This record gives sequence, structure tokens and C-alpha cells, in this order.
Amino acid sequence: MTTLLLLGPAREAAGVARDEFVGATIDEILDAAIARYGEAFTRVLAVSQVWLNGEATSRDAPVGPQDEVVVLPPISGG
Amino acid sequence: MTTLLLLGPAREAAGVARDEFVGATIDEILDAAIARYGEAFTRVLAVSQVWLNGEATSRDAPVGPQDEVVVLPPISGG
Amino acid sequence: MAAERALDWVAISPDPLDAGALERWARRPAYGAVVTFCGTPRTSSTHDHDVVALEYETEPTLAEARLRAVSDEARRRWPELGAIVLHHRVGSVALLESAVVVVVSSPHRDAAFDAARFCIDALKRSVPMWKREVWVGGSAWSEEGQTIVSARDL
Amino acid sequence: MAAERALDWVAISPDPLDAGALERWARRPAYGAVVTFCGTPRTSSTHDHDVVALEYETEPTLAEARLRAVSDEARRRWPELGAIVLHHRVGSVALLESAVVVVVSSPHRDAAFDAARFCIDALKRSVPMWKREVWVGGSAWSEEGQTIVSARDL
Repeated sequence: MTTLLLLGPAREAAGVARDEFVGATIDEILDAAIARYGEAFTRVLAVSQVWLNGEATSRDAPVGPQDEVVVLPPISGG
Repeated sequence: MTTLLLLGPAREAAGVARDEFVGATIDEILDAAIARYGEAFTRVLAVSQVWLNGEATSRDAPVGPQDEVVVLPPISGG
Repeated sequence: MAAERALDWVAISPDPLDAGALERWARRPAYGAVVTFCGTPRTSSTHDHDVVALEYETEPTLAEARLRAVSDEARRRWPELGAIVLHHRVGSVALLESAVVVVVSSPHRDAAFDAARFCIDALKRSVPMWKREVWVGGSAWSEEGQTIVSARDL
Repeated sequence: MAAERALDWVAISPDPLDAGALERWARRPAYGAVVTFCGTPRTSSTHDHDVVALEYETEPTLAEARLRAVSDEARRRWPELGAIVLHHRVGSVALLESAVVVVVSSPHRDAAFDAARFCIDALKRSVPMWKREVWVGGSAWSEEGQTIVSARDL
């Protein structure tokens, strides 16, 4: 299982801060998350960055069971 | 009597921090101070600013008994 | 949570921040200039309410790694720096409390000012941190959405 | 000696400066950014000795009037400023103690940083203040002689 961390408004939309999914790429993890959390999460995800193990990456990056995918909505900044 | 304030290295060279002199202008006060304090003070005075009642002024400015003349050597700055 | 090295101290903390204590920690005999930035909640809001508190949330391990990247980048740009402190509070922060404290010490003040300003600017743009504005009777996410960037790109 | 107004607090003081307390004084709910500068003695010297303390002297009434001119000029340049604190210690200041503390609060951090930097730069050039470097076995005036100028000319 790959860990998915949901931060700030993404946590609020998903209703959980941390979850686990099965998938071969980040895209597959996110599709499974959309199916589980619904429309509010989909809207937040559309404007969010997605990191793999603390670093930005592309959404077709492969993931394994030790990996951590993080959904980061825009931050509040100044 | 006009008050003369001597600050920092000027105080050290004169040996006093505050003194009183009779004179019609700043120049006359300073000449009297040079006569009283001697050569070390003269050297410090040569590189110092002289203020009257907290403000820069010219050395021929007239002074009276309520006035305060201040000798300010260069400051240490930054 | 804290990661303290000899001259670097970054932390994400649920406890009140004591800017005075952090400033004292950054003083060293070789560094004559210490610049401290404190960010505190303001009553004015991005929504139409008087703010009474801000609530911050993040993932501490991720956020501390990004704080460390900010301090590393500041050291790369100003090699003469002494201590660098970057602390951000999480949870509810009341008016007059500090949400974030940056302290930089340096032999001279120009580098201390420049680096402290870089650190708070970079922190605000590169550290994952979400803020809810809380007012009497409600709350909402602060509406100033920015994409997270890397400190070295700033 | 102190001259405290609602948002301005300038002082020449023989007592230790508590930067944390001054920073807390400058916090107000309308001002989210607080920048503090502390100047502390450095061991490196203009003479060939390791400094163990600095001794400052001035005429307090004259110096406080000049501190007030610095804070007035900062307000003229940055009308949005909140509190301004300018405190300078006199007498002997040991390593790790503060000789000077500047605190500026403002709604946003750009003005707080710019004004704090202006204040310390202007203070150093416009306030009459003489400094002796003290080392083990001796002392001497600091050799960085500058002519005193007015804050409004900086």
C-alpha cells in the first residue's frame, strides 16, 4: 500500500489526513483517491501540487509500497 | 555663565564633562576652554562638531548665560 | 519537533514561541548583529470579519525539511552568517502571539537584515503551511493561494 | 531615562536591555510584522585585542532628542508603521548583552524591515554616542570616527 498524505484544505475535503492506496503510479493513486473522497476533493486536487517523498515529481511517476504521496493545496503565503 | 558640555574623547581630554565660561560667542567660549584645558583638548576640538542648545550652528553664533555649548568628537558609528 | 544543530535551529512546534529566548540563543560573541522577525496574527482579514486567532496546520516532518532548505540556502548566499533560527507554530495562534519567528545573527548588520528578510520571504513561499482565519462565530481558509516553490529558486 | 508615547519609546538607559520585552511591547493586533535589531559587542576590535566589553557614553537628554528625531523621520517615510522602539544602553556592556535595540512593527513585513534598517543606520550616524573597547589589561576609544549627521539627511 502507498501512503497518501492530505494537507490543509485537501485533508478537509477528503475527511482524512492520511490514507493508503494501491496503484502503480501517482495518477493511479490519485484516481483511487478521487473515487473514495468525491467531488470536493477533486476540486481541491485540481489546484494542488503533488509530491513524492517530499519532492515535486510528475504524475506518471511510479510508486511502491514504501512511498509517500502528498497532496499540497496552494499555501496562504504572506 | 554659559555651560560647556564635553562629550566622549572631549570629556577625557578636558578632564571634566561640564564646565562654565564667560564669552559673547561660541568662539570666545572655545578659546577660553583651550586656555583652561590645554593641548590634548585642542587636538580633539579640531576634529569635533560644536552645537548650541542641541543643534549645529556656526562658531561665531552669539551665546548668553542660559545657553549650552556642546563639543562632540566624531562618533564610533557602525 | 525540533532539529537543532550548532548554529541552525529549525522547528515546527505546537507550543508558544518565545522570540526573546530564540534571539538570545542566536547571540554569539563573534556576531554583533542579530535581526529577529516575528509574524503575529492581524485583526484584518481576507474575509469580512475581525480575526481573533489563526489556526495553522502542516505535516511537521515535511515542513521541517523545507525550513532546513531555507536555512541552507541562506548560508549558501551569506556565508558569513552566525546562527539561524526558523520556528513556525502550528495549531491556534491568538492575537499578540507569534506564528513564526526568524532570527539571524551575523558579524555585521547588512547580512543579518538581508538574510532574515530572505528567510521569512522564502519560508512563506516554500514551506507547506495552511492557515485558517478564525473570527467570532466562524472560520475559513485564508484566501491567498500560492503555489509552493523551492527556496533555492527564490 | 525614557520618553514613552503611545507608539514610540526611545530611551538611553544604564540598565540591561531586554529585547524580548521590548519586542512584546511593540506587538499590536493591527500590526502583523515585528522586526527587531539587537547590536551586541563583538570580540573582534578596531585595535589588536579581543574585546571583552564595550563602554558607551553620551549626554542622555541630547541623545534621546536625537533618537526621537530618528523615530519621527521613520514615521514620515513609512506612515503605516505601528510601534517604534529605540533603546541604547550606556556604561559597560558585556559580550552577549545588547548595546542597542531597535523594534519596529507594521501591518506588513516590507515596511517593518525597511524602517528597522533605516532606524539602526540613522541611529548610528545621528545620535551622539562614544564607545570604548575594553580588553584584558586596557581600553581605548573605538577608531571609527564619523561626523554626526541629521536623521532627515540620511
